[in-house]
Amino acid sequence: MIDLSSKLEKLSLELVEKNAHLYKVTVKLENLESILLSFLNEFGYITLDSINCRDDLEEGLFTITYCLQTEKRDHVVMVQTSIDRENATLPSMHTLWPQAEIMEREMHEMFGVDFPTHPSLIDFALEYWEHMPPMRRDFDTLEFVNSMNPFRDQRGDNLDVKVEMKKRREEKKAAKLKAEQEAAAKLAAQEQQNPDSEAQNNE
Amino acid sequence: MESGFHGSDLDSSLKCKLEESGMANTHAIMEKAVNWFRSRSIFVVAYGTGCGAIEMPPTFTSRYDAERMGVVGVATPRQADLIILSGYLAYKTLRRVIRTYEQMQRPKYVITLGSCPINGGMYWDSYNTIKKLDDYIPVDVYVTGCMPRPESVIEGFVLLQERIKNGEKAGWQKYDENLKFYKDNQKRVLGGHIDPSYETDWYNLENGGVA
Amino acid sequence: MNSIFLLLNILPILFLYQFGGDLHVSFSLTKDFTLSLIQTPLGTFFAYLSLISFLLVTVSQKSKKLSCNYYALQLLLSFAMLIIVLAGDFITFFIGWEIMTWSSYFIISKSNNIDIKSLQKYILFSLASAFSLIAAIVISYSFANSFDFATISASFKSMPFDIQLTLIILFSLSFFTKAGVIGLHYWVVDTYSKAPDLFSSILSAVMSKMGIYGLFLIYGNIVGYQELKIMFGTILNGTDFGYTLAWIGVATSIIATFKAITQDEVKRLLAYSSIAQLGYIIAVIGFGTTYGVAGALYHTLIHTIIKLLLFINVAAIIAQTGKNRFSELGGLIYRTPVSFVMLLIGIIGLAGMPPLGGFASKFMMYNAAINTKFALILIGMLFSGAASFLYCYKLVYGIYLGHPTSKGLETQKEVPLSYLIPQIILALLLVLTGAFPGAFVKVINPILTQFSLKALPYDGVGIMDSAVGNFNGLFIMSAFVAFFVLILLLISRIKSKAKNNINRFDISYCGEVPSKDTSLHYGFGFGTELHRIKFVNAILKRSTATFYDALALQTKRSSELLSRMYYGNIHNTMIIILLFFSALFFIGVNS
Amino acid sequence: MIFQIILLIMLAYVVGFIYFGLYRNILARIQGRYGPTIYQSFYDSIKLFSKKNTVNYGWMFYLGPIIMATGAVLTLILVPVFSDSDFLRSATSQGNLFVLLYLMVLGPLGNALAVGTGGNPFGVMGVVRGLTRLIGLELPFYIAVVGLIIAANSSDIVHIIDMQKTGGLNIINHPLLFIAAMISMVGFFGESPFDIPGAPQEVYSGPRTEFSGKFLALLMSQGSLFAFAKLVLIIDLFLGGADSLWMLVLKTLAIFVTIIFIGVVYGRYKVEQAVDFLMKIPTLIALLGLARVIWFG
Repeated sequence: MIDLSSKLEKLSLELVEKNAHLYKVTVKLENLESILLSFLNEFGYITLDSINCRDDLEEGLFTITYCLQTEKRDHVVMVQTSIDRENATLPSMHTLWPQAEIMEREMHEMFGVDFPTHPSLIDFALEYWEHMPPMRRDFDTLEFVNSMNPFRDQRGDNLDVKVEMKKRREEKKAAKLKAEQEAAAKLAAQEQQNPDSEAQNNE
Repeated sequence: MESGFHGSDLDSSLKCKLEESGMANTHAIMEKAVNWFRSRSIFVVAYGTGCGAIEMPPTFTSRYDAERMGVVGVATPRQADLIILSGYLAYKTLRRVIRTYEQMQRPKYVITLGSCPINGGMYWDSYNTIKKLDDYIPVDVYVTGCMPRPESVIEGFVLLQERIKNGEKAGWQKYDENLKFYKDNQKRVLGGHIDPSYETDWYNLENGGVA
Repeated sequence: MNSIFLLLNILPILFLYQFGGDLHVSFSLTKDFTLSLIQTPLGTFFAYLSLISFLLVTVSQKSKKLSCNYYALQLLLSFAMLIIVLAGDFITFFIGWEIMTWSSYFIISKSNNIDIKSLQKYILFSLASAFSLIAAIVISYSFANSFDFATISASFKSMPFDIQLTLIILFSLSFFTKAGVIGLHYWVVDTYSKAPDLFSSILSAVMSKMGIYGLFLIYGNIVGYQELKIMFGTILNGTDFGYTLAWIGVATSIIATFKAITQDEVKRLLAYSSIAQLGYIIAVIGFGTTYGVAGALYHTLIHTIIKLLLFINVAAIIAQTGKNRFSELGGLIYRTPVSFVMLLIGIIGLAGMPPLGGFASKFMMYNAAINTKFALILIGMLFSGAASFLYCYKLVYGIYLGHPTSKGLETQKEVPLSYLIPQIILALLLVLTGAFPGAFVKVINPILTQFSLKALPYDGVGIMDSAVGNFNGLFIMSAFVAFFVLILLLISRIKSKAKNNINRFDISYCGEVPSKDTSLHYGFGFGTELHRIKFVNAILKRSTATFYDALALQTKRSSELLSRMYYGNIHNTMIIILLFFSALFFIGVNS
Repeated sequence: MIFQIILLIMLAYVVGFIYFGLYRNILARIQGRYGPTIYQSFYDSIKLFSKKNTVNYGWMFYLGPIIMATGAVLTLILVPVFSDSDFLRSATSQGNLFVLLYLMVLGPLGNALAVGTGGNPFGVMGVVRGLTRLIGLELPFYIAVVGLIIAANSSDIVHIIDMQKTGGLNIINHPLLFIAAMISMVGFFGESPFDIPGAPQEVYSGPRTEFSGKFLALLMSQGSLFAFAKLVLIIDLFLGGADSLWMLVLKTLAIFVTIIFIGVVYGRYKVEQAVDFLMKIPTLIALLGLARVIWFG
């Protein structure tokens, strides 16, 4: 690893060791393409494991991570860069690693990152998605779900069960109490009525 | 109007004719007999939408042997009487399920497995699955459980057979009667991209393309 | 224009009908040579066959704007064929043969999509056929001192065996080339597929039959089937000669059938199918038995009807759509329903299915094979028949069923009436020959008598009699129609409502929705599976083209070698030529 | 004769359906299941006939199953069912073995037209697989039939049955031909290892993909009629026909059970494997049998 870090130092980059098998390099967006190219061609990182995207909503950034491996498969180097969240555009890496094509398609669909040089930026898992990309943190899943798929009217499944049971028990108790009261009131009313009728009869 | 829909009700016209000739009683007996045969022979297209797909092989093979009740699997929706939807449905799946359901020939029935088609189950707050299946297509029997064991699935079959035998009103009749309700709901979640859109007849384009 | 030539085509038929029977005309050219026309039952049969075919094709040519000299050439061709089938001696025969070759050559060269290579192929093979014919004629003249059929036939028995064999082989090669036996079929496919569309029907239906007529003439008239039996020994219940010829025919039939399945061009498929069907005829023509000859004649008739029907049908579709490949056609059934029904009847006949005439002829040929106990030949014919279902289905599916594969097909109109009328007549003929197979017996019996063979028994117009089993065409046809109507009525009474003519994209496609861009037509996928079967692949991967190309290449090289001799040095060349001739001289002196 | 034809069709319908019920039961028992009732195929067919609607892609689609059923019925009445009685003799004497060989293919070819009209590529794929398989499947069967025809010197089935009364059964005289014909029959009954056209795992149930309701029911019914006709043909050719109803049932059942026992233990061949196999071993067996017929009587 000393080897790689010395090579990277020539490019004025710092290799951060996360653990024995995981290293991180942070690069600027404008250098990304050339550095990835040198990772592939000069340092022998022939495998692109994944491209990850992290939504840093607070800083207004997307943090993109390219996970790379050599032929030996003994460690992973994460090449990290940040892009603007509002105008998220990245160069496509499918010319370096063909598997990047499908990973970038997924990223485009889930985060709305645009790849101008990508050959086939079509639907990946979703079909005809018209809303905000669902993995963005400002996408309110609950609100979206409730607007698209309301719960069943008959059952309040979105309520807390304990509270609900307590409420129901109380409701039941109240209903029972009310019924008893009503019954008593009725009885009383009958008792009241009877003398009246008698009184009427008497009249 | 979808091409899978054939509105005219032949049954009622036949009934009228028979009643006129004083044979309504025979018709009723015939109908009963046919219902019995329908209940004894159910061709299933098993649509493995979710985790429940794994419960269907044991249901149909040696251990639980659904064939002894006349329940047999077929490959195409054209031949099927019953579609089993086994688990949660993503919007993408729902589009195919509606298409498959509309390609089935009447009378047709729907059985769903698990709690997801009832209320979304553990995927209730997912941005990509539906919560209430019966908003989009009518469901005849819900078999609950997460997932239901093959015994429960067979119990679902028995329940469905009872209903067919008694000539109860089934889901497909509700679907035909409340078509607008179902279509509106489907349009709401599928965003106007409902297939199939066969309004124009490609083969009669010079006649204005009316099918 | 069309109607004038239509009349001109009717005239010889009327003439033959009015004055036929004992037509005998002869003109003497010099003291030794006379040209004679003699009407035999065999010739009459082929004459009617070709004349009626020409008439029907001329009817369908009405909607094509053809020039006057095209019609004139076609008429000349018809005249040439009439000369061939009525010829009483070989000079007349050869004159007819040459006129046929050249007039058809000019018609083919008028086609829009002909290339020089195919034309060269056609004329080269035609010339080869003519050369081998004239060689045989000259050899027979040197023994018989006459060109007359009867004289040659009489003196044939006294010829030495090797001359007899040479004659038979030379004549056979000539006529095999015309009929397109495998190996000599190199010109057939290209010519049939690149000739003018309607003219292909004449090439396949009539001109190839001239080869069959020639074979009948040689085996039946000149040599005689009895003589063949004496010349070559017998094997099982037939002759050695017939057995060899049958294997040639069966091999032709099987190989051409498999080749036909893999074709993408419609007319190429039909051309290969034509080769395969003629293979059947060649297989039974040498049996020398009543059923063999009857089967060959019957199949000649049926094949003429079917190929006319199919080629006219296909020509109409090509003229209407401008497409001639299965990968460009498809889904025409609702646009051209009458054409579809005609093609359907044609392929049922081609496949040899029972209610139509195709079965009757095949039945006759199979019976011939049983009679002679040629079991393997019979199996070969049955096998080729089973494989032919595939190309029959490809033909009807690729053009009419499935989905349209190119634009414009979905708004196609029905083909013009002038194309349909001959097709309807031919389809009716096919149905009639299927229902009344016995009627043909009366046509065949005089020919059998001409070959001094036993006549066929006649048991009624609907029954085809044979030594090993009968077949009542009328019963089967009527039972088929009756049951068909009965089941149709029953099914249409069932209350399960059929939603008619639903959109053709509404197919069960695993939940997906196909669109116009989805490739749904399976037409050009046909035959790829065959490449994975070892036996069939062994047939498919070989081609006569490689042999002939190599031959052409070697010829070219050797001629280059010869020419180099000259260009090198004139003195050396002279010396070599001198040495060569002196060597020849010495060899001649010494022997 | 019409009464006899109706009687025969009813008999074939019932026997065919019960045999298929039996087949499903035997299959279930071999797989360790209980299996459906023996009348299950009846239920299926009545249910399909009583379906409320059916898709139809046009007139050729409508006529295809009917052509197929016509072919089956015609095959049935041309096969002599009882060897000694005059039952339907007037009809059976009108045809011969070659007519039957071709009639057996007429129906499927008619149905193939309907499949093509339906326009489903899976259906056409099934048809093409079926026709390709037919190249291999017909070969041993043809050789066996040709061997019998040459041995009897007649293509008349009645004559072949009569020959067996005096000369002994063909199964004993020509065992090799019988074996070859039986291997082909396994394919004609759509059993493994030759069940290629309608493989649901590969081509979505093949030629039947688009058929529903009454068309599917008609196809099932004609299937049972056709199966019965094929069984009777086999016992006519090799087992000397049947002189009573009981013998008929006994002999056809024996053949049918043999075929399904072969079918249940094998997996499915690919098309090219099936044709390759059929062109090698069964063809060789049949050719040996044929050589015996030609040279040793």
